[in-house]
Amino acid sequence: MSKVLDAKVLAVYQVAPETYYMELEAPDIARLAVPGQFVHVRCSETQEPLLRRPLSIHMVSRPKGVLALLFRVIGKGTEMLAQRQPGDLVNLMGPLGRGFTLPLPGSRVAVAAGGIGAAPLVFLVQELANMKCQITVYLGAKDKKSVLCDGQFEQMDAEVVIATDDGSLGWQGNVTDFMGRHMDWRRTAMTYVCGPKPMMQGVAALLAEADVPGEVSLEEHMGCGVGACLSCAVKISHHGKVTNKRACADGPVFPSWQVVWD
Amino acid sequence: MSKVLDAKVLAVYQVAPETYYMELEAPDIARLAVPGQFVHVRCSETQEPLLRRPLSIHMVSRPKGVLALLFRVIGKGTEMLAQRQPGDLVNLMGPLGRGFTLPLPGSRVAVAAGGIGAAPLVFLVQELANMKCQITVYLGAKDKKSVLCDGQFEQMDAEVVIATDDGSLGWQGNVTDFMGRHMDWRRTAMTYVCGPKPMMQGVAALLAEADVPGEVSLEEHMGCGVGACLSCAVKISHHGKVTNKRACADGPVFPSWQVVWD
Amino acid sequence: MKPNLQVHIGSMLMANPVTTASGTFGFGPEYAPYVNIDQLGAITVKGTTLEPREGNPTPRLVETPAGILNSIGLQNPGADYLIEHYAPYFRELKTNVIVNIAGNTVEEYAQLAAKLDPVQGIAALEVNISCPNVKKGGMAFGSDPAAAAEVTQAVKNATSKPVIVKLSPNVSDIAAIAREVAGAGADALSVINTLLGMAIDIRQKKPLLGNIVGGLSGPAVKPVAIRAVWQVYQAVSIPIIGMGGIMAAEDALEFILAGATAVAVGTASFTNPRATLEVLEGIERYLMANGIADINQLVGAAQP
Amino acid sequence: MKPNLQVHIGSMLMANPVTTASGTFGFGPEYAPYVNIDQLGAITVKGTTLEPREGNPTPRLVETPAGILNSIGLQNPGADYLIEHYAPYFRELKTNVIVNIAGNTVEEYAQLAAKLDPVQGIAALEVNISCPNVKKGGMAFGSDPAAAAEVTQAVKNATSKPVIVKLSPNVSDIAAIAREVAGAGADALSVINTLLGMAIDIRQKKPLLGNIVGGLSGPAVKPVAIRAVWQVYQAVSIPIIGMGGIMAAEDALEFILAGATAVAVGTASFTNPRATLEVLEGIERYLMANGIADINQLVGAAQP
Ligand SMILES: Cc1cc2nc3c(=O)[nH]c(=O)nc-3n(C[C@H](O)[C@H](O)[C@H](O)COP(=O)(O)OP(=O)(O)OC[C@H]3O[C@@H](n4cnc5c(N)ncnc54)[C@H](O)[C@@H]3O)c2cc1C
Ligand SMILES: Cc1cc2nc3c(=O)[nH]c(=O)nc-3n(C[C@H](O)[C@H](O)[C@H](O)COP(=O)(O)OP(=O)(O)OC[C@H]3O[C@@H](n4cnc5c(N)ncnc54)[C@H](O)[C@@H]3O)c2cc1C
Ligand SMILES: Cc1cc2nc3c(=O)[nH]c(=O)nc-3n(C[C@H](O)[C@H](O)[C@H](O)COP(=O)(O)O)c2cc1C
Ligand SMILES: Cc1cc2nc3c(=O)[nH]c(=O)nc-3n(C[C@H](O)[C@H](O)[C@H](O)COP(=O)(O)O)c2cc1C
Ligand code: FES
Ligand code: FES
Repeated sequence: MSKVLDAKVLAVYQVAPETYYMELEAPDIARLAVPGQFVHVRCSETQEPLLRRPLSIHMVSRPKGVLALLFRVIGKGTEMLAQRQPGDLVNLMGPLGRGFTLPLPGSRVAVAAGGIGAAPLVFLVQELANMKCQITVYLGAKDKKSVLCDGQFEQMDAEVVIATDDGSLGWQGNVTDFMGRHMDWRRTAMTYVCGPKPMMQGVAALLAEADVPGEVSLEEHMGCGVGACLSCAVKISHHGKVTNKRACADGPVFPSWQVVWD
Repeated sequence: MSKVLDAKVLAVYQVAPETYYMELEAPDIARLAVPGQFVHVRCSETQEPLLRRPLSIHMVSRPKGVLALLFRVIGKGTEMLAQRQPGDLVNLMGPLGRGFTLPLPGSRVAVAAGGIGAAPLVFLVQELANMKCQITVYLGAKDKKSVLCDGQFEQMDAEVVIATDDGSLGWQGNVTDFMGRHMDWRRTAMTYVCGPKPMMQGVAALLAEADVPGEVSLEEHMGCGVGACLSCAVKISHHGKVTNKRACADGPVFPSWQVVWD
Repeated sequence: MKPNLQVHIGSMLMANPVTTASGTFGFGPEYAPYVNIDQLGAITVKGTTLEPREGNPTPRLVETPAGILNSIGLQNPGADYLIEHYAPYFRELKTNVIVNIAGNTVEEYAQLAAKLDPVQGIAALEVNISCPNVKKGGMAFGSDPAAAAEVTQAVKNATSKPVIVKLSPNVSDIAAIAREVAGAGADALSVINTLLGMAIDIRQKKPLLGNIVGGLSGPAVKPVAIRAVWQVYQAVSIPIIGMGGIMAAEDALEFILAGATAVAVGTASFTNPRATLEVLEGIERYLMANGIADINQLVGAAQP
Repeated sequence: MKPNLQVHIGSMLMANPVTTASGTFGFGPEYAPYVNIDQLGAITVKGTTLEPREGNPTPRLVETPAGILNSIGLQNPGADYLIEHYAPYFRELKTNVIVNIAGNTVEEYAQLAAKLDPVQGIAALEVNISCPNVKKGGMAFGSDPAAAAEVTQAVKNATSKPVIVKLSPNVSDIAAIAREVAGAGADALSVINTLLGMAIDIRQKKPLLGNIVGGLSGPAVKPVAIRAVWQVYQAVSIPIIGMGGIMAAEDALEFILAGATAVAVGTASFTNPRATLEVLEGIERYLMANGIADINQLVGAAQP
């Protein structure tokens, strides 16, 4: 069951341009979290900003009771969060949402990350590695400096394919193009995608074409984070009927073939 | 002319229950300030709180370009201000308002302070001492712990009479009562008063009865601080006609006999 | 001694004056991990219509200074679903459940009220004539005194449950609407729904909300809401449920002093999922600190 | 290349679209230590009445979440004093001076307009039919379309200066009022005046403002103001001066994209006395960054 609690900041540092890593002491959340879930974070102690910010659970260490976030500074909320110091308290709600569906142990899986979309996928790959899956991570970024988590993925024995827009590291181009040309879909039991919408939509199209299963993690502006306010509607097609689902409670992870992109 | 500038916090510490002393590097304001004037302070960098807070100039050191504040934590604004650390910047407008009228050099003067009302009077006594005035400070407080600035006044060779509500230091009772019983008004060229409204009103009544001059420093909720918004109206009687004056621009210091208390 | 917190909203007895604002608390279970719902005086659930509705396009939520704009557009699973899936849960709760209802026509309001009338587990109906996020009905009823009265009467005739009419602040004279609605038989009034607002994306040069306009709620609107409660209290003698920007007990007390018998916590639950209960605890502390034996003594106490 | 910032409000040419909101900038000299007033497109000065007024009891100002409530009550030295003491100063300014006028009756508005008509140094009149802080006149005119039109016509007949009518957001249908006022000959509209609000002191159990109710301004009201400008732009074709919660250039640009030809900075000057100029600088930067040669291209650009 989700909790609301004040978590102590254990560490916070910049890992890439505008991108911060934060470690928080939150055993009650770390214990329950599964990959793909998120926490809803109060970024300040005042009413500015008023709303919490949804951030994926980037990694957990259950023995240490530690939870990590990886976030990009976009606006006011993330800016304030990045300024927190070790020892400060950050109010969290979580774990929230429906995470990724795990494959059979030992499966061959693909993980596609675009930009900050890598954040939840590290936790996912942690679990997949525990399950002895054969993992290939397709990691897209703007440029070499912005490539995130490649070292972490490699440490977990995942094969890492990097694509940068400017070609400053790895393949030049985007992850979707790379996957479109090089993937052997028949040998992939499951594909997990998190990144900018066009990238997720692109990979979802490849998956649909190959008729293989995959999951995407959607983003929508959130109010409550718990399914109560219906702010975070995403269009999901189920048995041919399109209905609004709640990214926060029914997702953020959805089967790629069910998402109605617009 | 008043300035708006970011002043560096040089020191901040608690001096009494809920009462803080803050030193700021603000040569452009220190240079121009006269006793009784105030600065209009932004207590946070966000829009919460939206308005500035008026705080009297407690002391200045012109050679060092330093300005000091002495303030009580009352609500959100002062609470945030008290949390600033040395090295932080605080945005100030000032000096603002009309200060105290100084007497002839060498005059015998009385200074009456109630609680945090002592704040602007230290700057005043600095100047009066420079003018070789004979100064008696009547210093009122709730209890011994809350007596403010007595040491500073004594260092400037002012005679200090303390009155506390609970008698834990000095005379038991309030400053007004003490002055009512013990003052020799004919030997006092000028009386300066700053404190809670009932205290100022009480001393003003004594002054009126004795028919001697005095000045009080009024407080009213302020918007602009520069005379533009007419929020800070105080009722002033002038040649028998009562009109609204602006505490920020026409005051905060007014002749005690002109104030219409209600 | 513990002060009395019980209040009456029409014939509905609330153990304490705190409920939730419709649309911000789902149907209740969503917040169960954070608050024991039975400790609240009532919960007011999401706006319900006769037929299911899919609501407005996204984005549906934009943050604004000390507030949020929402344009959910009354997405809801419809009355039948509510009766089948939620009413059993409502019956298990010890607290009151207030169902917020909306329609496109007077007849729809009446039909909906009639349909919910026999449903056990529903303590009262809150009639939303003030939703800024739907084309037909909604606010149109709330800004015309005659139409507001007509809807009120139709709902009253269709149900024996207490009828609470929820007023819009987007009107020239809220007291006039309140008088009409009270005259038409409303048992209580909810004051206020959201303020009509919008926000623009200066990069994309287009409105930020999918629906262009939305409803403003949160601390930003509190001064408008307090003023509305103050005016309505002077205009009518039926109880008022005050809402709009209540983040803490101090805010709720402002509403009560202005004339609200009960209060609803809305947007605050997004910031702090325990806000409802913390408001309640704070009200109780205030009563004790001020030696007030009965919350009802405080209702309208700031009025002349 | 420097973009064109010139805009027209009726026959008044503004070198740039930024003015001050009446009542927040005094008569100009108060802010001279912080901004070079001549760099603004105009300054709009404090509401002026035929006779001097003492205004409302204090406290007149209360801070609220992201906003302030004021109840100054049109304290001002009267038209004769303005003509004698301030008009000479206005004439020395290179920028336009807009005088905000208010009255208790239609005749008073007309008399005041007639009195100011020959005064040099006054570029335009802004007719305040929306002040929430005075008993008679003020908002009463602003919430009745017929009365609003009558005042507009009377002022138009009494002056050859451009007439800007300032609308109240405290109405059910601001577009309807805008249409009437435009039909009656207004040269431009100011949108919006403050929202009627109040706040209560829970310790003293009484309203915080001496006048009980006051006008809400500041960032809190921006979404309501943007929506009002959006609606008014669709209703009329005369230019709009947008205001309500502009703290920074980004806010001003929202207003312009919604349909405002010019913008007024109010409450922001209290937080930051240089806000007016910083808004102007930010608008210019935005135009350059986006390769927009003329600010007028941006007016209403978010409209469908
Ligand atoms: C389930 C989920 C998981 C996420 N995980 C991560 C993560 O691990 N790392 C990371 O850097 N970002 C993540 N995001 C995006 C992150 O929530 C936004 O970048 C953040 O809310 C921006 O807040 P801000 O105040 O800095 O920006 P602002 O632009 O000032 O925010 C204004 C408002 O828009 C909302 N908003 C802005 N961007 C987004 C967005 N992309 N998605 C949803 N709401 C948004 C904010 O929550 C806020 O309410 C996630 C989003 C979702 C929905
Ligand atoms: C000219 C002048 C000089 C002052 N000098 C000092 C000083 O040297 N030291 C000191 O401790 N205090 C001084 N005060 C009072 C000080 O301004 C208030 O205590 C402070 O504004 C409280 O802000 P807050 O956010 O902590 O309280 P809150 O109660 O949260 O403030 C809410 C609002 O009320 C206003 N307000 C609250 N109390 C007062 C008050 N007493 N006077 C005016 N406005 C008030 C605030 O400015 C703010 O707008 C002075 C006031 C004035 C007018
Ligand atoms: C996301 C959201 C959804 C809402 N849905 C409804 C609704 O369905 N019916 C209704 O009457 N009011 C609805 N409201 C209005 C609230 O019930 C309440 O009147 C308003 O938000 C003011 O209270 P607050 O400031 O505490 O949120 C909604 C408000 C929000 C923020
Ligand atoms: C202290 C104060 C005084 C005001 N006085 C007037 C006035 O005399 N005439 C008028 O038309 N509007 C007056 N207003 C309204 C402003 O001109 C403006 O319409 C409103 O404050 C919204 O803008 P803002 O949010 O930028 O302040 C006043 C506002 C404030 C805050
Ligand atoms: S954020 Fe409230 S339902 Fe998803
Ligand atoms: S605070 Fe604005 S006139 Fe004094």
